[in-house]
Amino acid sequence: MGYTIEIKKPNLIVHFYGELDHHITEKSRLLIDQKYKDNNLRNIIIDLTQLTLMDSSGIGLVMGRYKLVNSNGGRIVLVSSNTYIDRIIKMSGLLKIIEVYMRLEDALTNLER
Amino acid sequence: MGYTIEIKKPNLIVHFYGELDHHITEKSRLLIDQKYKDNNLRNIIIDLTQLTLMDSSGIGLVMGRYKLVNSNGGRIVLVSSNTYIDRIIKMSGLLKIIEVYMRLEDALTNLER
Amino acid sequence: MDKNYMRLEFSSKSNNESFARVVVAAFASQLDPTLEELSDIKTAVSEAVTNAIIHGYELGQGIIIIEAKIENDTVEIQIIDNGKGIADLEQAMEPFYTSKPDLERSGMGFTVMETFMDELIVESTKDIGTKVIMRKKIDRSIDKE
Amino acid sequence: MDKNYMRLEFSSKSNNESFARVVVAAFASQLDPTLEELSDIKTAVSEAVTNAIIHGYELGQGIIIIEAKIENDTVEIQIIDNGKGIADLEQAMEPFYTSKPDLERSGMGFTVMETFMDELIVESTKDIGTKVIMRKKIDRSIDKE
Ligand SMILES: Nc1ncnc2c1ncn2[C@@H]1O[C@H](COP(=O)(O)OP(=O)(O)O)[C@@H](O)[C@H]1O
Ligand SMILES: Nc1ncnc2c1ncn2[C@@H]1O[C@H](COP(=O)(O)OP(=O)(O)O)[C@@H](O)[C@H]1O
Repeated sequence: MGYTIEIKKPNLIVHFYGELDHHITEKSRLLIDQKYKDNNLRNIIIDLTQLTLMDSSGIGLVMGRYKLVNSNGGRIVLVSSNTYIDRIIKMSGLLKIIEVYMRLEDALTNLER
Repeated sequence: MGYTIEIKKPNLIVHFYGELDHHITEKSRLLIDQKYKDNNLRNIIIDLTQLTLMDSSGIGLVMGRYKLVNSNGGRIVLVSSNTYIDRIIKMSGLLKIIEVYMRLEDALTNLER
Repeated sequence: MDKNYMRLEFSSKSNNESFARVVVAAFASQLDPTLEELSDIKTAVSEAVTNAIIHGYELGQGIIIIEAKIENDTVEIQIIDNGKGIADLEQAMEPFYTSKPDLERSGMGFTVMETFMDELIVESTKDIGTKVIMRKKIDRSIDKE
Repeated sequence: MDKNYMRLEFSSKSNNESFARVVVAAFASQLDPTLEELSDIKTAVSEAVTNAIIHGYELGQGIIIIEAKIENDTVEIQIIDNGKGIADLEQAMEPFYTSKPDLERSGMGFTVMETFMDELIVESTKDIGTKVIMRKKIDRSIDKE
């Protein structure tokens, strides 16, 4: 369980590993926001491909980052290829406002347009 | 957690997997003894190389098979290459009466002599 | 395995969320669930335990109790706290309703529990606490992954 | 993580031996033990739980309790049964002594617990039950595997 933050201007990429729950969202969200602001970035990519489990705290984390990025004129996209994770994303209604890609490269390409 | 029984006349080979505890010794010992007797075998090889944990129930299982094989003029040998398993074997005093090999082939070769 | 029982008590700390998932998964795995069934159970438990920590005890100290039973092919899991309780249960069960938007809650917890388990019952009394009862049947007739 | 607590109750069935090991290992892993330390703890827990099942409840029905505490870098584990108890504790602690040679017990259980943990305390009263208290310090200063 954990995460890494990668900066690829103008994008911030967060890679989550293992299980994304309330414990990890609380540990990660302030740092994500700070890196985003400090580096004057525009978009956030949240990479969920390495996750084995995500509960609704993860949905809350995505929504929170959506608001931040949106108010800054940027976009947030998800990368996910695990059916368990996809199910909870679908349930949450996130798909109405956020795009999900199977691969990180596709997410990056899309943000360039 | 589990085990498989292999017959290689005149030897019976028991391969244990995962964790060898009281639950598994109770599930396996009657079947081991029955296969040994039904097939008129002489020796028993207990292969512990695939184990990640063994408690003193495993020692009891080895001692019990030692008595059976001994009363039948046969030998029992162990195969072990995991330091955690080796520690408990050493503690138990089994090494005074039973030989331990690192590889199954060495055990088989030795029993042929 | 026809019947089995466990009861777990632990501190309401967020690093025990993963601990609770592991314990329930280890208990339920005696029914030989598929990976998907196990993932459903772990996710539902994660929701209920997180709620006890955040809402029940409002991130303060408390004890969370998990009782689990296996009977035939069904696992029943109860998650109990002696915390704040829920004043308006109907509202709480609504999808997207959360009393803690400031903590970035999505209001999806009960919806996830309902969707991932076969049955969900919530009993709560204000200032006394909350008990979430969930059941899931593990179908052993199908071919397992 | 400075303090943490859990208490587990479960049925005295032999298929819960592995369950008990998983639970204690998941709890203790918060101290970031080495694989060897974790293996020591799991083996010691396996011995005490097996004893409760075989000797305490003599393979009948009963409830086993595990209490575990983390304080600083030490994990304390108590394994409690309300079974038969031990009449002669001194004899019971002797290496190779077993009251159940017919069940192929080796008499090594307490010796394993003593060797693999830093501290072992056994409290027992005939016809009331047995409590095994074990402690192990997890050295976090060394480089972990
Ligand atoms: N254990 C609990 N104790 C007190 N209140 C709770 C508890 N569980 C849920 N609630 C209340 O029900 C609401 C909805 O819960 P839920 O659907 O899980 O969404 P969320 O946790 O995202 O707020 C919570 O916002 C809270 O007000
Ligand atoms: N929980 C218990 N309840 C009753 N008797 C016990 C318990 N634990 C141990 N004993 C007694 O102590 C003896 C020695 O225990 P141990 O060293 O673990 O060896 P073993 O389990 O192989 O017999 C047992 O044979 C039994 O008589």
